[in-house]
Amino acid sequence: ACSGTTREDGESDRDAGAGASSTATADPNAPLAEDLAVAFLPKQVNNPYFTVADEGGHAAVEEFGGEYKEVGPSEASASSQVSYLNTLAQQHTDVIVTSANDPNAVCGALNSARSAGARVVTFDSDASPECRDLFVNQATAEDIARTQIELIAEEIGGSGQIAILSATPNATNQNAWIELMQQELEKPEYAGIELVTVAYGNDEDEKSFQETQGLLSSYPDLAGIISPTTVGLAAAARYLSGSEYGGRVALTGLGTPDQMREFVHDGTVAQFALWDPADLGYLAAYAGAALASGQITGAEGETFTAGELGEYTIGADGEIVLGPPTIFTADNIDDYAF
Amino acid sequence: MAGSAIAPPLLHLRDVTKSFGPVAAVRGVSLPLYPGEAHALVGENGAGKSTLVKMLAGVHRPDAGHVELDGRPVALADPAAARAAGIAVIHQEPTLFPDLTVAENIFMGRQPTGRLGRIDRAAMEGAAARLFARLGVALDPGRQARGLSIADQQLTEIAKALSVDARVFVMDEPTAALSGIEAERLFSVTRGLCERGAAVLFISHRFEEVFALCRRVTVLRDGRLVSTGLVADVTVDTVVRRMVGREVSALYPREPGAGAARGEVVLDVRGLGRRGVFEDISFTVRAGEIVALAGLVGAGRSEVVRAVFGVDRHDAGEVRVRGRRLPPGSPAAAVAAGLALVPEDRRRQGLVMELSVQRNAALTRLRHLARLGLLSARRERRFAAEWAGRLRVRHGGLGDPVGTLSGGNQQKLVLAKWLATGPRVLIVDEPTRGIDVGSKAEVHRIISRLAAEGLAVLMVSSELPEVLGMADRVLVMREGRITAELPRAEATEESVMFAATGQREVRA
Amino acid sequence: MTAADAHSSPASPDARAAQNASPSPAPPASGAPPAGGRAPGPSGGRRGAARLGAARETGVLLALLLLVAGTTLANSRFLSAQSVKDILLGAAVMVVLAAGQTLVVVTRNIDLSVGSVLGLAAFATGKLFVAQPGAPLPLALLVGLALGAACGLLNGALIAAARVPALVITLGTLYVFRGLDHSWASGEQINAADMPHGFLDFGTATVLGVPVLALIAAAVLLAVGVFLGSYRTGRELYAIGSEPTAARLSGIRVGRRVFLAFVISGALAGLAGVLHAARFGTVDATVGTGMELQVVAAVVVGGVAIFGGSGTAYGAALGALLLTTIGSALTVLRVDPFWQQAVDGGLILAAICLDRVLALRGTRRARAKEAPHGA
Amino acid sequence: MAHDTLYASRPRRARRARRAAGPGPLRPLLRWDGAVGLALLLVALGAALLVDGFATAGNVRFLLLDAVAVALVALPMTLVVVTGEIDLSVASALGLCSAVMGRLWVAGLPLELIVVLAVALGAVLGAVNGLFVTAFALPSLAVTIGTLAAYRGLAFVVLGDDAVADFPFEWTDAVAGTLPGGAVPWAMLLTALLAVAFGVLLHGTPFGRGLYAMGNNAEAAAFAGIRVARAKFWLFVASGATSGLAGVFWTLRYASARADNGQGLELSVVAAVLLGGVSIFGGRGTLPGVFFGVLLLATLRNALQLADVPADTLDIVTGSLLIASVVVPNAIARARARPATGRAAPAGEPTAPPRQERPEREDTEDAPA
Ligand SMILES: Nc1ncnc2c1ncn2[C@@H]1O[C@H](COP(=O)(O)OP(=O)(O)OP(=O)(O)O)[C@@H](O)[C@H]1O
Ligand SMILES: Nc1ncnc2c1ncn2[C@@H]1O[C@H](COP(=O)(O)OP(=O)(O)OP(=O)(O)O)[C@@H](O)[C@H]1O
Ligand SMILES: [Mg+2]
Ligand SMILES: [Mg+2]
Repeated sequence: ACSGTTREDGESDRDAGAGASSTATADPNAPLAEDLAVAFLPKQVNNPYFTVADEGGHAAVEEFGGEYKEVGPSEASASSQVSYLNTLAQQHTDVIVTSANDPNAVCGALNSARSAGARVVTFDSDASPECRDLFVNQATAEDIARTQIELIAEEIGGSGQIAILSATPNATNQNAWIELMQQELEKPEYAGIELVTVAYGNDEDEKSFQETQGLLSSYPDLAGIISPTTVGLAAAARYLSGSEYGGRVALTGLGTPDQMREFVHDGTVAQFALWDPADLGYLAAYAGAALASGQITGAEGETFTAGELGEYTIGADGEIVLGPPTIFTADNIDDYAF
Repeated sequence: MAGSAIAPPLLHLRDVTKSFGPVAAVRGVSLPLYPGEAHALVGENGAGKSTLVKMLAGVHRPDAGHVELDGRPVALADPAAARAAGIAVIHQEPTLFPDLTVAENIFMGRQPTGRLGRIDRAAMEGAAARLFARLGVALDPGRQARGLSIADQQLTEIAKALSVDARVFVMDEPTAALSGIEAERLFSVTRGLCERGAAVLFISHRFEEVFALCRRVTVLRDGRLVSTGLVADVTVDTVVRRMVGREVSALYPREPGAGAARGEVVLDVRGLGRRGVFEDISFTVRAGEIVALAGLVGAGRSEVVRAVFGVDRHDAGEVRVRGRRLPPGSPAAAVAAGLALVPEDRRRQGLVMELSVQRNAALTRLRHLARLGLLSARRERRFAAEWAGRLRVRHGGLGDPVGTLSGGNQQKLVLAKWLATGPRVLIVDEPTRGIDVGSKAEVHRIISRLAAEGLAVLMVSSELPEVLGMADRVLVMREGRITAELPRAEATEESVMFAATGQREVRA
Repeated sequence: MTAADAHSSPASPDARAAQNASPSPAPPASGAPPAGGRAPGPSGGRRGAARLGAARETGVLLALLLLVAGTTLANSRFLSAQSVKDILLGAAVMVVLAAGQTLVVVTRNIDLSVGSVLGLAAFATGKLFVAQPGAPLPLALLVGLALGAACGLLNGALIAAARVPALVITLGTLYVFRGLDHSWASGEQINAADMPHGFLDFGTATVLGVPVLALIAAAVLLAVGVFLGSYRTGRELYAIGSEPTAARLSGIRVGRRVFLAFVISGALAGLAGVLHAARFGTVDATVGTGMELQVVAAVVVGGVAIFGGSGTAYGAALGALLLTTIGSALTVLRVDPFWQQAVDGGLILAAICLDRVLALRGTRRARAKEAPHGA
Repeated sequence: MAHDTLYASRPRRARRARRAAGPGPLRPLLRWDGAVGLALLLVALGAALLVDGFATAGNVRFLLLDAVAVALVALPMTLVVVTGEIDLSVASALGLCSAVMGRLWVAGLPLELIVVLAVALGAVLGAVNGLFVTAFALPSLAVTIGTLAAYRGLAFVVLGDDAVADFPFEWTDAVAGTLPGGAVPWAMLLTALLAVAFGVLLHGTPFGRGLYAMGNNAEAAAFAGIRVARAKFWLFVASGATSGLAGVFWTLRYASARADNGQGLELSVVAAVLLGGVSIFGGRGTLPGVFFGVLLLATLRNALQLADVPADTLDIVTGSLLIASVVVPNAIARARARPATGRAAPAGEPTAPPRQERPEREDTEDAPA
């Protein structure tokens, strides 16, 4: 799960009414149920990333003949998500696929929905494990962290100062990755690389601009920046391409090909990574359908088939990993559109 | 005055009628204004004078009847239209822009412009300064209008009207806040306007002004025209009788020595000072005594009483009420100690215009009207009705916003609200500003009676006859200091004016 | 600032309220009554008023200079050409918005929908380039202006025709415009690759080292400043904000003027949207979210009285510059990110307090000078 | 007092005047609160008939739980806005109290004590606002925009990116618990009781009367001996304390103490207060109106969500409702005024006081061409 969100993750008191399924047995050969009502509840609707992911989910639901809908708040807040979860519970939704704004705050509502018969799959950003059935992880945090360190090391020639431009200081994913990146940097092959600071652009263009600028003036010898967030990476790229630093400071991180195409072509960014969000949604939808159809219960080691993506195995804590991130460069970027 | 009765009227109101809901403010009034003469409009408070003015100003549209200019009907749809038709209006209540300079207030929308249509500030301030020179006042055109005293506001309004190149001047109680000197200057300017062929409609509750300035006088009662004719044909008494519909008892009903039964010192002001405004103000007021604070406009009288009451802070000195020192800057403490202040600016300081008559009346007595901390609407209503009745406040209903009352009736309501507190010291600042003769006599009688009953009264007034007629003792202020203290016997127009101006030869 | 302020205002809360109450709740500085401009010296009050007016902007300017000086001491690169250019670029959008907001605020109104209008215009710009990759730059600017003006038109029409408080209407249209933006975009994002190079270069181009965006903002500011300061219509806006009743009585077409202010504010928000798109190269439906409060903060910090009637566009622009610079300075000083927002809020408070103290000082000195007998 | 002559009563006049007064102070109450209450009733009825799953105990419970925080904060906000001020820092104060609550829980304090401390902290935060607004005479809009940033920032300073989530089950469960029947949460009942208390304070006491007076004309209120600054100061304290309480509720309801709790709530509160008929310029509005306004917004949102209306449409509906809430009554008032020709002009113009940009009382002249 995502680390570091609770002071004392402690024994949870709150899975009381939930998870009747955990005692049931899986029937790997059960057919996918017809007419499943599948609802996608992203952190925030109309967020381009989730729009792509949910469209992937939509495609999956069409494939197995379910009923798809996307609901969610227009601002990324846990309380509005709770309100939507309650609504979904009232509507007797079969499968809820969600990305949690706050792993704990949505817990009660998720469990209520599960008591009302819904199966809950989280994707992108997990809720506390005891209040969901499965978590579809885009890539393991270790993979993500390692990939980005590898990319930046290659860019700056293995030594020099680097900085991280993250989203908000309390973004769960980002913090988990940053922690792992710091561990990764302790490896001997990266001895020449010094992580000087972590800046937070709050996933706002303006703030990310300002932070990038601040990094560059505070650390004149900065060789590279990692921005493990799409908004931050695009903003930093745009800033670099329009300033005197363009081409002198390396930049990589997580971004979408559409956003980065311009900057890869103009040489500001040589390479960056991401998974295909559509695949993520697609996999989450199939995982939910498999749960609802009784193919799986969420226990470690169970397997199911996610349409054209093939077979997946459930890992520890009910986690499914989409796969290693894709690396985009000038050579392959034009093959992708999302 | 060059007007001749044969000339056709410049402006003619024909059978105009205006009601506000159930209140018929003006009913079928016809009024001709002839070029070259001043026409007085008199009537009790609430008779409909200001409503008539507002129809000329384009603020209200008549429900029936119309206005003719040069014999042709004109539609005065809004204030801009009225101005375009050559009508300049001084409203009863000054309405200035507090954030703008005095000069800008005067020329708003008509500022002189220079290159590229940009405003020429120097020219504008020069023009304003010339206007003030004509009125004989030293008001700085470049200062902000915020903080101008009521009199200065009124003077600015006058300057604004004069700055318009108008043929008809409508003046709604322009002198209410002015002392004799400024009023006299206004009259000479007005006579000049008449000589140039302008028509003037002049409203005042002071008959000496009406008789000194106007050629014709029209009397309104309850929105109806009672009489109209030449001033030469009437006397003050006939006009008053027509206005009020009955005989009015004497003004200033205070016999010499009425306050003989003076009690202990109730209000004791020692060395009071506020930097830049007034300094070293010391006086006492005894129970049963009426002390007047006289002086020219801007002498600082209002500032002193505001500081005594605690709405302004003073930098020096102290105020004691029956020996107990008042904490500075706390009107609430002053009220608790038995002080009441009827302020000079009723719109800003005296009343809350959006609230109803009832709520305004009860505002100072809320704690007494509450039982167990809760107010009862019934008690409040009874209380308000009682006090509105005592001061003969004319209003449509107790639930109506107080802004719908006529100016004089608003003033009476402010008095009512403070008398209701049963104060030990009553401070009144221009208590009869804008009040008609009948009510004025009533107010004077009330104040005298209260004094006779042991109340200590401190009265600020710019009306010298009122000061001389009412006061047991007159304190005169000039430029922020007390320059004379005159017992009733020594207080004359001469002596007061001398102390107020420092010059011997001034006529009030 | 606390001590100084407390010292300069010995009044009990009650008396203070009384002093400041007329005729509208006291905005910073304007609540202090300038002492009488009567007999003692006609020009005293005038000079006092002028000094007061100056003090308004001086306060903000002083705060700005202190901030820049302090930050530069800590990190000399804060004043490097690139850094100054960045600050100017960052402030450009805000200055345009602040100039528009000033027009509205001096009329005792407020436009909370600017953030949403900016977002809508930015997205429209993106859409325009997606549909017409060859569209010329002036066309984009025109589209932004026109779209913004249309939004302002709606605001203005509702406010002026229906005679209802602007805060309610624009809070409503804040939601409505944003909702429209979201429906239109439905999750789409327009990226740098979708926009022509000419447009993107426009976002970073400089003339003699000064960013073009900043020049545009300066031109807008100058136009608004001169309009407000020296034209009849501009002065009428102040009159309306100072005393709406009196404005109507003196024949000012209040409805039309307020309407005009909203249309201009909307148009400038639209323009700001285009500038925003040019600068960041990425737009989606969330652009400009929450910007309205920043703009209002900038305007208020810049000494524009929130209850109308006083303040200048230049002050508001200084306020915008100050707030942007605070953001940059905190970043450059590498203030702990968790502390940044707290410090930001504290600095806003400090700035308005400083403004207040300077204003009070000004009045006190003016009053002392006019004391009757040289007291 | 000895002035019996003047102070003797005149019953006949009094009675006549009373009759003339009509329903007086009740009139606005009937008009506006009634309208919002009616709208609430209609929306609820319509939703019950048309939207599946709306009229269930479970749904009503969620609806009311979602409304509690906004309702709580809206109560003192109503009073604050009636005096002509505004407090935009409420949501940040809520967040800071929530963050501190989490920090204290981690430190091992008993929850009873923490709740008290959180509310007390809220009061202190409110007092800071009050001090800036009254003693330093700064505009509350500016001050609370500043503290909006400052308090939220402090919340992050206190708790950083952590979330504290291990509050005891009894507490988190109790907060979401309901009265017998399962529809009405205890929390909402308490909020309603608090609303009654604030309502009586505003509408039935001298203190409340004074708030209207100062909202309309602070100078006249001060001249009448009302302690304007003191009243405002305590209202800001009340606003802060209630935000603290809302912070406690929020933390336990979502079992999560976080620095960003309640972000953006201030606009919802202001929207509800305005919808409830409170004039943003002060001096007008009623508490029942606001309470109904909060419930109306919550009900509408819930019903539309159940009906699968997308979020952007929801925003458009909320915004339009807000606009309609001021435009429609104004249009009706004007339409009603037109036949009786006389009503064309506003009350007392030009004698009306400066701040009179009110709906309903505006005149018709000078509309834009
Ligand atoms: N806007 C209004 N709404 C309702 N009633 C009004 C309005 N304006 C005036 N009235 C009423 O019309 C009547 C005439 O008022 P008006 O102001 O014309 O009196 P006035 O003769 O000027 O009195 P005063 O000498 O006191 O100034 C009064 O009864 C007043 O209450
Ligand atoms: N609130 C205020 N702020 C600043 N200056 C003021 C204020 N009120 C009055 N003044 C100025 O103080 C001086 C004294 O005014 P004050 O009102 O006390 O005079 P007054 O003797 O009562 O005369 P008036 O007949 O005009 O009321 C005047 O120059 C006036 O312009
Ligand atoms: Mg009148
Ligand atoms: Mg006076």
